[in-house]
Amino acid sequence: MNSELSAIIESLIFTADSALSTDRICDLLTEFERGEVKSALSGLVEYHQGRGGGFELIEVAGGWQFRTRPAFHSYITRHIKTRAAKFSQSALETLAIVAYRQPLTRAEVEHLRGVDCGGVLKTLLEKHLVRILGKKDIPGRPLIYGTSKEFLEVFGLKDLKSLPTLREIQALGEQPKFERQEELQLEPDKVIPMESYLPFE
Amino acid sequence: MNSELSAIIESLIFTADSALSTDRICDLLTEFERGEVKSALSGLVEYHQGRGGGFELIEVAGGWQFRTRPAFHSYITRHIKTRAAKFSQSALETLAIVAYRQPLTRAEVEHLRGVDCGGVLKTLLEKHLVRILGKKDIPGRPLIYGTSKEFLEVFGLKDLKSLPTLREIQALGEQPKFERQEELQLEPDKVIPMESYLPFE
Amino acid sequence: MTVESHHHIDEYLPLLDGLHEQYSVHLDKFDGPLDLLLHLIRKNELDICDISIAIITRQYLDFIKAMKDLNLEVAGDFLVMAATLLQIKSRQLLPVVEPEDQEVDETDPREELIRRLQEYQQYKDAGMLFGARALLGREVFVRTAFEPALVAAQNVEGPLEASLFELVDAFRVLLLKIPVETFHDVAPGDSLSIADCINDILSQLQEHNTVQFNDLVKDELTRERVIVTFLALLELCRLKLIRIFQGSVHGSIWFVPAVAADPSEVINTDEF
Repeated sequence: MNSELSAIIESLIFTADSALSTDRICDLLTEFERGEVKSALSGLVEYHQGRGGGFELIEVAGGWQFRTRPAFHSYITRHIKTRAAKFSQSALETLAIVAYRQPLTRAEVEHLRGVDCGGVLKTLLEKHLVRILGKKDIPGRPLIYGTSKEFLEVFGLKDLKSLPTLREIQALGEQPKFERQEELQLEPDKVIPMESYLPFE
Repeated sequence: MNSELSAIIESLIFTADSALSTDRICDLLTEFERGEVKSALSGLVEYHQGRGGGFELIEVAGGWQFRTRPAFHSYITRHIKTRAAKFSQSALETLAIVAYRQPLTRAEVEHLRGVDCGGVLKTLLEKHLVRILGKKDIPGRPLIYGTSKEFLEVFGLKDLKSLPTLREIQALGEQPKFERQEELQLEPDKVIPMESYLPFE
Repeated sequence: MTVESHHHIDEYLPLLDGLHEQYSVHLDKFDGPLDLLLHLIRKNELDICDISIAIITRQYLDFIKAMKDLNLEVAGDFLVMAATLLQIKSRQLLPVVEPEDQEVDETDPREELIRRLQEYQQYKDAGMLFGARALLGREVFVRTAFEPALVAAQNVEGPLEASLFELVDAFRVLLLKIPVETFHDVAPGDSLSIADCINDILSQLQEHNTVQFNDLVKDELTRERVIVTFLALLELCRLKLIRIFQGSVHGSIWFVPAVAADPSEVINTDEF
């Protein structure tokens, strides 16, 4: 591993104000081969994971970003005002529907939820978690919605494919029928193979 | 060296928006001795200096801060100078007017915004988001503006017809009273074990 | 089982208590009729695939009645579901009159509702999973400090970034500040508008230097489309944005942009 290159990449990611994609890093560092950059990146991820520091290198929203380890949030919030990351149940539900069913229209969201969703959609648009993709080619040309890059960032997802499939979610729901209400605990050892992650069946 | 404490201190310094003084760190971490904190800090400085990464822990302005190593500034500025910028409010407003009211002249844009728009229009022309469609056949023959193909690309639009109309956005806001709801409050002291943080991995 | 016991309004009072103090009513934790139904199914320990419509319907109606008794506004969506439940219930009650008739009513009238409930349950669970993640700004944080050496470095040639919603919203906010009469609606209604058509033509002229009239209408050769397209062309011509040519009498009409837009040239000469 080229350690000079690793250090340069670290400095780039460290100072960027949002996740930096591999493509972008390669564009900036034209003097290095793409292969070199990629192997330096995976070396860095491993290194930061292994050292057990206060932050780690995470792949999120199609890019790389240093993020604090969740275990320390109670210390961090002692001096940082938490950005409004409060979600109502209906906001989360609507977001889930948009995430799994995108691209879709408001009417489709409302059919699935059985309730008017204009207000929730507007809030999600304002929070930049949902975005307008365009208009559907059907009478009335309704707006179509999808999730945004911010959605991936906020929920710490590498890409949409890393969402669990609906089938997996259903399987979770079928286990404890009545106790499931409050906290959905997942077995930590349940490893789902990457290939099965296609959420859009 | 208490490595848990070191990691906590790292996460605090990492997330602080300015240099964090030793006193401040001690105030935040009342469960640790001042001596422990100090030795953890000097341990961290040494560690980051020794590892030769892209950034190090520096004491500046009476506090601690992670800073990139000066040797890498030329790489970092490459990124800063060419990254995507957010639209300024005036650029966004002007672009919105051009998009929704095209074809129109500068005077018409200024009438709507109530301020001089020459500079903003020029910037938008230079960024190729707005283009000149022709000249209006009135005294002075003012230029007529419209949006460009690049505009459609930036906003991911198939064509101008796919622009959402105001009516559509306003319709979202007209929510029935019952849909306005409270945010789901999280108990502040609810500590979730590490494993449940990443439910999908 | 207590399901057959009477469901007096008192049973719901604790649940609804305090709600009516809020100026806007949200049915406690129920995010719509499907959510309420799921709650009732769970409460009665019913199998979602084999719900007793009789029990569920009664409890659902009791609930709505309790809301009304408390002078709470019941959302239309909840009433629609009440009607659906009653319809299913009545279909179940109807005797199968002629058994030898084709098996028209073979399907379970609950089927559609069960399918919706199951699907809704999935998204509800997915939403819970989303909410249980380590969220940026809640459990996970990124760096916020900017290095002084870099603050000075300004973005000069980079692209701009904004979302469509921001664009519309900027326009919406702007319009709020402006007296109404200044505005004509560019795209009224859903029918063919000249404004849309002008935009269409402008888009096409960005990609091609010349466009034929026939190409504009070939996808939708209706009287309305031809007239509107023609009017749009006249308007564009009046604005001197295009030049129209016709090869011969009754020949094809084609047009080109009136100005080959090279902004740098024009900007310096007049406006700025």
